[in-house]
Amino acid sequence: MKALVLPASGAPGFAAEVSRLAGTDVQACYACGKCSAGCPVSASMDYQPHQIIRLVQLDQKDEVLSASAFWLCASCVTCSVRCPREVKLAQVMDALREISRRSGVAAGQPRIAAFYGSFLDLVRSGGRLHELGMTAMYKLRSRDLFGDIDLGVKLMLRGKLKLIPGRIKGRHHVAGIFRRVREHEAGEGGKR
Amino acid sequence: MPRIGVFVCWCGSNIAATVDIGQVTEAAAEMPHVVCVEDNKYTCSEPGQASIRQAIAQHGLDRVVVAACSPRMHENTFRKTISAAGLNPYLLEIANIREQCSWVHADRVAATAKAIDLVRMAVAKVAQHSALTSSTSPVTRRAMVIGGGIAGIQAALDIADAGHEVVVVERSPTLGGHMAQLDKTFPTLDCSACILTPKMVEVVQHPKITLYAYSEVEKVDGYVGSFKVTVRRKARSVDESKCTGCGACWEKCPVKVKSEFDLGLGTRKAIYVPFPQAVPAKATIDREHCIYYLRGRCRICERFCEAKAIVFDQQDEIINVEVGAIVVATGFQQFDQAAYGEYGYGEYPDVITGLEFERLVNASGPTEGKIKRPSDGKVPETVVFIKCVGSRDEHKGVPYCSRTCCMYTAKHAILTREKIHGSKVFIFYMDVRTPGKGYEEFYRRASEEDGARYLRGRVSRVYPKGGKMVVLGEDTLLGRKVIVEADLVVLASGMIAQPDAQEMARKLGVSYDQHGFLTEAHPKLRPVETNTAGIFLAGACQGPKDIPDTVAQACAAASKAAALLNREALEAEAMIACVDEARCSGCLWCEPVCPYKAISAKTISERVGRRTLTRSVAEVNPSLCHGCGACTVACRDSALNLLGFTNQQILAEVEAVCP
Amino acid sequence: MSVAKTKPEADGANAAAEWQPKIVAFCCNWCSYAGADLAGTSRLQYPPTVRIVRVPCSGRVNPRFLIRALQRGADGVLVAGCHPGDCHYSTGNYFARRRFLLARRFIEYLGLEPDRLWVKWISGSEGNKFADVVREMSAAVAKLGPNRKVREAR
Amino acid sequence: MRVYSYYPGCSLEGTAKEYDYSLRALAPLLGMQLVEIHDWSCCGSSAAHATSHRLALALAARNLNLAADMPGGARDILVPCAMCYNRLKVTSAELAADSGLRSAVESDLGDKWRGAAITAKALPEVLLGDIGVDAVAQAVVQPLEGLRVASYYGCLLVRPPEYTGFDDPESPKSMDELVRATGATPVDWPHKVECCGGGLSITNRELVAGLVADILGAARDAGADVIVTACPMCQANLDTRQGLAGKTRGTDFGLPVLYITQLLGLACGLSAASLSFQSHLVSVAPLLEKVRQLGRARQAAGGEGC
Ligand SMILES: Cc1cc2nc3c(=O)[nH]c(=O)nc-3n(C[C@H](O)[C@H](O)[C@H](O)COP(=O)(O)OP(=O)(O)OC[C@H]3O[C@@H](n4cnc5c(N)ncnc54)[C@H](O)[C@@H]3O)c2cc1C
Ligand SMILES: Cc1cc2nc3c(=O)[nH]c(=O)nc-3n(C[C@H](O)[C@H](O)[C@H](O)COP(=O)(O)OP(=O)(O)OC[C@H]3O[C@@H](n4cnc5c(N)ncnc54)[C@H](O)[C@@H]3O)c2cc1C
Ligand code: SF4
Ligand code: SF4
Ligand code: SF4
Ligand code: SF4
Ligand code: SF4
Ligand code: SF4
Ligand code: SF4
Ligand code: SF4
Repeated sequence: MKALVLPASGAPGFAAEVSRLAGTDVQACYACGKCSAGCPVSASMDYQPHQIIRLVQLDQKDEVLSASAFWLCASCVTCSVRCPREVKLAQVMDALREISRRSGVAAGQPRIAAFYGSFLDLVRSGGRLHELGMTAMYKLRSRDLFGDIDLGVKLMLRGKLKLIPGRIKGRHHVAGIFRRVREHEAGEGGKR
Repeated sequence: MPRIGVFVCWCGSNIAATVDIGQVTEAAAEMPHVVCVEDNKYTCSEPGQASIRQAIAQHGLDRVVVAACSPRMHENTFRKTISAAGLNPYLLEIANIREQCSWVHADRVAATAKAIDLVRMAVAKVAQHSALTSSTSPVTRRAMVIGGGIAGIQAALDIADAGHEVVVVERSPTLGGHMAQLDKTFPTLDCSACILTPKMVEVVQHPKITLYAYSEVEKVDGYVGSFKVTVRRKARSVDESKCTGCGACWEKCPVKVKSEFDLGLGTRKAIYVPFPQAVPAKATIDREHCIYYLRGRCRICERFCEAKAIVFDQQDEIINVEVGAIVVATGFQQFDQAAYGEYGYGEYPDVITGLEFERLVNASGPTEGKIKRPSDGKVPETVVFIKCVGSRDEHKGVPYCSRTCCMYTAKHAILTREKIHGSKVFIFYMDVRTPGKGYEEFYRRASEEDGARYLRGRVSRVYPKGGKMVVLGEDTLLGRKVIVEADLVVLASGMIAQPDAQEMARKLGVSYDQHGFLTEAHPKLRPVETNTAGIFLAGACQGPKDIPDTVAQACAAASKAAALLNREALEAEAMIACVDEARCSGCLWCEPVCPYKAISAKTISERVGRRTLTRSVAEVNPSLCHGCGACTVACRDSALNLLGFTNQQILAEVEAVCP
Repeated sequence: MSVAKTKPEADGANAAAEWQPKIVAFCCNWCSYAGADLAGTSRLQYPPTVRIVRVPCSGRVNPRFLIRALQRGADGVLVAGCHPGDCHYSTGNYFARRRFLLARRFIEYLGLEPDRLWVKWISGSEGNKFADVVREMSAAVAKLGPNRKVREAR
Repeated sequence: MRVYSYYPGCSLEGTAKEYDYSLRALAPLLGMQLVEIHDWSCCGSSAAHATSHRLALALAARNLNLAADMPGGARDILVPCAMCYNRLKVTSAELAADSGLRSAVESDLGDKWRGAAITAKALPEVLLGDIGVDAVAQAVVQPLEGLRVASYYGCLLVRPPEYTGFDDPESPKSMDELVRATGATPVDWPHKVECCGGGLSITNRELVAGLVADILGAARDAGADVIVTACPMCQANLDTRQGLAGKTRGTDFGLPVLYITQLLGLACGLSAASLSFQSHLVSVAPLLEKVRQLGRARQAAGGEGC
């Protein structure tokens, strides 16, 4: 693995930005590893949760954003509730996904990004999530076409997948929320 | 013929339930020299003790055996009992038939048989007992403190405040030790000089304290309560009684040399005080550099000294001091970085030690407190600190942890970030050890508030590249190699023993560990005492420690010393070794065996026929002997014996078991 | 009288069945003697085979004492002191250690089983260990049988 | 009757519809009236909060505002879905604590924040705190004695405790108490709050199958007949991924995964049909059969005894 060249390879201010967005001080982490030890998905991650936070501490933005670990994070919050330094690591993972999405860095886990994208698209247009629609959209985006086909059929047979998407009256309000948040984020991104 | 009384205890049912007391008393009555046997329900109770006293009077007993609980429980009780009845307290023996018999055996027959054996052993031993008295010696009510760092200063002040005279011997021209070189001190970040200088001044002003600065201990004789110390007062070439510390001399002196106090980062003159607040504020001529001593001319200082204090032909002075107690506070020295060629200390000026860093940030230091690189005076932007340099490294350094460097590095990080706006601080560490009160918080402050970036791993190499120092390390938490391009590299050097610590230990007759630190008698129970009575330890001479621990230990040593000096006289151990001079061949095989240096040679004269011969024999100093008995085994001529545990007594016991 | 019962020779017929070794133990006052006391206060049971001779330090134990005990018919000798490094007198047990290595050789030279001499480090908090050592040693010495050699020679 | 605003959330319209049905059927038996929040929208869970903090807050805030506007006044919201519950709680707390964030969200909403007085409550919280375990026990007509039940809380019902706070985050007990009220035996097992990987169920099947297998294995080791949850994602995951999980371990777990409302409904005498057992992937039939047998055995024993 490549050597870290300090402070040169860091993006100054990255740690601070993540701390702000996540609402928790990443510098408080003393690298005890308790988060990684309890993380249900750490075995599948390319960087362990404590390593992610370590890279963040050292402002290693590019390397962090190229990781897939935070996309794999299941948001279970186990890490946050057990951290002795009260680092809200689950929120750090959220913040990294947010920064990654906004800065358009290729996601280490395109499928998950695709899944989130599909989910949000449906909420934006219908106000609520429509699971069948989401699954279909996700399959198209991720090209994960054949995985789970029989499961979908089973669910349909049991009446668990609603065929017709419901639409709420306030869907335009919801769409407006999406638009305003995006505009705000774009503005912020421009500033940075 | 001895007249022995045996007192067998029931201890309620504790003994009587398992041991047949009747059989024991019957058997005891048959044993040689036993003239009276009694049994008591509770021997240690007042009626029990009274019955012993009565029997002594009634039967004219001159020795007593109590068959009861462990001597560790009631030996003292019964010594007092027989003493009250007019017997020498050492004419007592205990047969332990409770802890070592009734409580560990269930079989009544076997336990009774064993109890009888134990009584027989005690009877056989006590028959050989003789009256013992412990000697007493007077106490010289004066203490000596060797070393005038914060440890010595604190100990001296405490002993003096307790009302005793104190003589402080400091080998450098000034008090203060390493603490005088520090800038701010963790964990409170108060300025070292601000808290130290008033104490230094207090030492010289204290009516009970005599300070011999620029002096060394040559020789220590005597023993607890009565040490005779020879001190060499080195010639300063300045009459201390006249010098006012005005500074006219060093202003005019033409010779500039590197200042030891500033670790070579600054300069001083050939006539100098180490630092402006030095105590005593007396000038000293460095004869190795003074032109007059080298070439026989100059004497400029003399011309400018209005006090006429310069004495070029001053000689070392030897003085003898008698003291009752000694506190050793000779401190530590920094690990020599030369071992770490890979870090380039000494080769690259921008690789410095932690102590040098202290001088760089110190407002009264060579840069007036501005952190500048030694190479070009530039203010560094990126500073790398490397911890455990020399410590925890068996290969190039010492195996132990130096205990202070984690904290002082955190302090250095805070000071760097405070003094250099926008600076970046990286700290390579193996562990962060912060076990003091408020210490972990202090370290967290360095890393959270002050933005020091801690990298877990040892640095492999430091080398220069384009005006920077490249630091090559590993972040073991990431499993990644790390390269930091630094402007200044600070090595947290370990604390090691003074170069002459072992020599000092030998002079004092105290022990030292494999690293040269002086050893305490017991790490938990006697942490400031040495194995030599009357000699106490304070500060970093005992092992690496920071100022709070140093001061705590100095206070403890002072109170131990003061308690000793408060005694009218010292009573020595009674059960000590004694030499049968008739048998002693003077070979002194016994001498090195004694852990307390209690044995020495003495010359005796005897009449052989008509001639008087003198010869050398071993002598045991009763004030020093602790009664371990090791020497008795070393003596091939059976000239040494241990009172209370003589060879005859022990063999009598053995024979009582195997009749 | 009752004392005689402890002597194996005196009991003639039962001697073989009831014979129990007799062990002389030299225990230093600060550690092993305290450990033996602790075994007592903890009511740990061990065979009634040992007789303890209290000494200030294992460094006080002259090899002559051991030899004498064996000569006089003790079946085993135990020397117990503080653990290395824990000596109350700082170095006594180091000397002891060296001496007993030599003592074992000497015993062998006399034609006795060196296993009749045991040296153990037992601290004041090791009541358990004291009891264990006595149990083990009693069993081991019992296996060697009575120390007839010197007694018969006497 | 206690009246609650009711926020079902998207899942209860789809994969978790049996949670919705069973809750609506159970509510009156326990003295609860549920008034669905008018025109509620997605709470912003998983995808939103995972990718945009502000979006997540705004989506949740919209629903809290709607609850505040309910005819009949602002009431506590009963939120059966653990994810929605978590989002609504976090949003209330963050907006209460940070006025800057509040005005940002208001600008995203294009509306004022009116949700300050609204409290979102999880189902176990309501049943234990408001209704009371005694009332639940009283409603039981068909005690489930002999049934061993593993309560699975998952992640978001009890975490993070500074926001949820009604139960111990590491060793929760609330559902176990409800289980006990039905007469069944709650089993003690170590995986009550282990994550099942729900959010990754669709995208990372194998990963999730492993997590699910661990949880099912632990429940089986504890001797559980059935797992109960109060989270649609947990239920869906443990149910739909049970086949794959079994395959990875070479076993058939055969552990039905019920909503706590389904178990309570069963004990309160609701029919299998009204509790939608047919829509589970892992068949509930053997469990129902066991409950019937236990009932019969009890009757027989009762006949002799009393
Ligand atoms: C870089 C650095 C930074 C530090 N920062 C801090 C800090 O911020 N806070 C803190 O608590 N601690 C700090 N320490 C530790 C602190 O320096 C020591 O705890 C303290 O100096 C120990 O005091 P001492 O009196 O035992 O020894 P010393 O300070 O070494 O004093 C010993 C004295 O004895 C004299 N002496 C030596 N041998 C003889 C002899 N044979 N005869 C007569 N005199 C003799 C010496 O000349 C000296 O004056 C730091 C240490 C270092 C190296
Ligand atoms: C698990 C563990 C292992 C340890 N192992 C070691 C070790 O191996 N080595 C080592 O050096 N240290 C060890 N320690 C540390 C050691 O226990 C402490 O350093 C030591 O006990 C402190 O002694 P103390 O007298 O200050 O306090 P304590 O031992 O707490 O004694 C305080 C006493 O004061 C009494 N007391 C309290 N309040 C009052 C009151 N208001 N009025 C009257 N009496 C009161 C208490 O009843 C108690 O008897 C260990 C500690 C722990 C927890
Ligand atoms: S548990 Fe907390 S302190 Fe420990 S490594 Fe994880 S984030 Fe850092
Ligand atoms: S929240 Fe994410 S990083 Fe934290 S333990 Fe859960 S899965 Fe792992
Ligand atoms: S002397 Fe010892 S054995 Fe006798 S009663 Fe007192 S405590 Fe018990
Ligand atoms: S030696 Fe003389 S000139 Fe120098 S400081 Fe002392 S008094 Fe002043
Ligand atoms: S005599 Fe020596 S000390 Fe004095 S001024 Fe000259 S060089 Fe300096
Ligand atoms: S105190 Fe810290 S830096 Fe110093 S030796 Fe110990 S661990 Fe290393
Ligand atoms: S006492 Fe013994 S060992 Fe010591 S000098 Fe005399 S003969 Fe030698
Ligand atoms: S008995 Fe011990 S302390 Fe005393 S002189 Fe002999 S060896 Fe030294």
